[in-house]
Amino acid sequence: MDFYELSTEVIDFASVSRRFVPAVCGATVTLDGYARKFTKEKDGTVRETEYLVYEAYEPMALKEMAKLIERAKTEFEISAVGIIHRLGRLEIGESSVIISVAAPHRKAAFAACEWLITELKRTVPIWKKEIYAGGESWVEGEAPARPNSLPE
Amino acid sequence: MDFYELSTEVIDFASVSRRFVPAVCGATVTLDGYARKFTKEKDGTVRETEYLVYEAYEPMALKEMAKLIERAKTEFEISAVGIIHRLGRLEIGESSVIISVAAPHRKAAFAACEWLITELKRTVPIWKKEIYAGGESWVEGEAPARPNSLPE
Amino acid sequence: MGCTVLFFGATADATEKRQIDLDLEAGSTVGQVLENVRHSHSGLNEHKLLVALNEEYVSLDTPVQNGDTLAVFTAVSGG
Amino acid sequence: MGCTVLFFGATADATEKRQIDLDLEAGSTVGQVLENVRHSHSGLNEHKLLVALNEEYVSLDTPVQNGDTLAVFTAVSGG
Repeated sequence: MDFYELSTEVIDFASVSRRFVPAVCGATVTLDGYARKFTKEKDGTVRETEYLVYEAYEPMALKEMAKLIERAKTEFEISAVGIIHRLGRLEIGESSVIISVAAPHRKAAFAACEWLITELKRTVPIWKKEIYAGGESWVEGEAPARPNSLPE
Repeated sequence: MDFYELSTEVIDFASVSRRFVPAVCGATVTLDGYARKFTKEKDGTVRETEYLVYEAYEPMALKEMAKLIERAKTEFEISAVGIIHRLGRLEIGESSVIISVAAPHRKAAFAACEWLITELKRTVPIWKKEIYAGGESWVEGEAPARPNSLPE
Repeated sequence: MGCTVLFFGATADATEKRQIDLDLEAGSTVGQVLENVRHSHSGLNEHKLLVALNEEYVSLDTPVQNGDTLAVFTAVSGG
Repeated sequence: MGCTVLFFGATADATEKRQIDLDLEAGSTVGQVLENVRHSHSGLNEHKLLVALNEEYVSLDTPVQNGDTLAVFTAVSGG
């Protein structure tokens, strides 16, 4: 009942979180990540984003999403995972990623959902370009994707 | 932008989690709790639920939900909370409670959402009756609602 | 003076009532009203009970005023 | 022998290419191909780079086979 998809269309939230409601489950935890308009910088100033563009290495991104789901299902007592990541241009407020985890009990669903988004941001080859007043830039993640992958 | 409601109608999932998408936020975490058909008991047997009935002390439940939201907004860096709890008869798979927390960053949203459901189950005066093959029973919570409230 | 006592879920089933009205001595506490209700409704004795006064959790030694509403219920199980 | 190198996001902007085809000496490693690409595209030098071989993260000493696809990109920023 797992699924993982890349989409250039606006994501229908409920179609992710309510696509599967397994009979052994009592809780689904969903992370909805979306384009934030105002971001507070560490120096207290506020950056205003106009829109975002996401690009993926699509076949590898799908493989990495599949691996994450497989690992999550080994490490947590969960029954089903759904992940959809948006690509292309996103207006403010539109979802960039939705991750839903259904589990018999809520604790495992919370833990697995938080683990999945953290790992997705570390390993799945997708890049975000932020377009703000007066400029644009590709955001570079902080960590190498894997200990044995290739920071220069 | 907070809201808290009791409803005897099937809850529209997206109407909770996407009701507010604040411009300073980038993540909403939603817990969807629903009626589980099969529950594994500690002895390994499986209990089959036919349906659930929820009853509330409605005015007090609303007050307690408001207090939880107020406390969550003090303790976590979050922007908006929505809670809807279902009452009456629920078929298997129907949501009993949906809690959404929108925050600038996901970590606070996860923490606040998990805290809210844990506290709701401890303090908000709502009771669940489980109807299974051959019987029914009101579920009694495990903890007194408050240290200073009144376990006999 | 008097107060109203509400029951919900298991306590409504045990008492077969949703609500009763009680006459009280002046100065009665929440704990005394609870004992009073237990004596007149023995079905409650198999339950661990919580009490709210006017829709708030309170301690057992809180005094009850004329016209107050108490709610007597089991540990909550929503969510 | 030869391989294809793909660029995405910041590396596509820095090289002004989405894809190049390289001739390689037999026995070249992923690390050697990366150095090769850096030399011919100096815009990459301001970035910390990751490499995937045939859609998998691999170590720099992995040998490249004829017809392989490498992807050169910056630390991912999805989510």
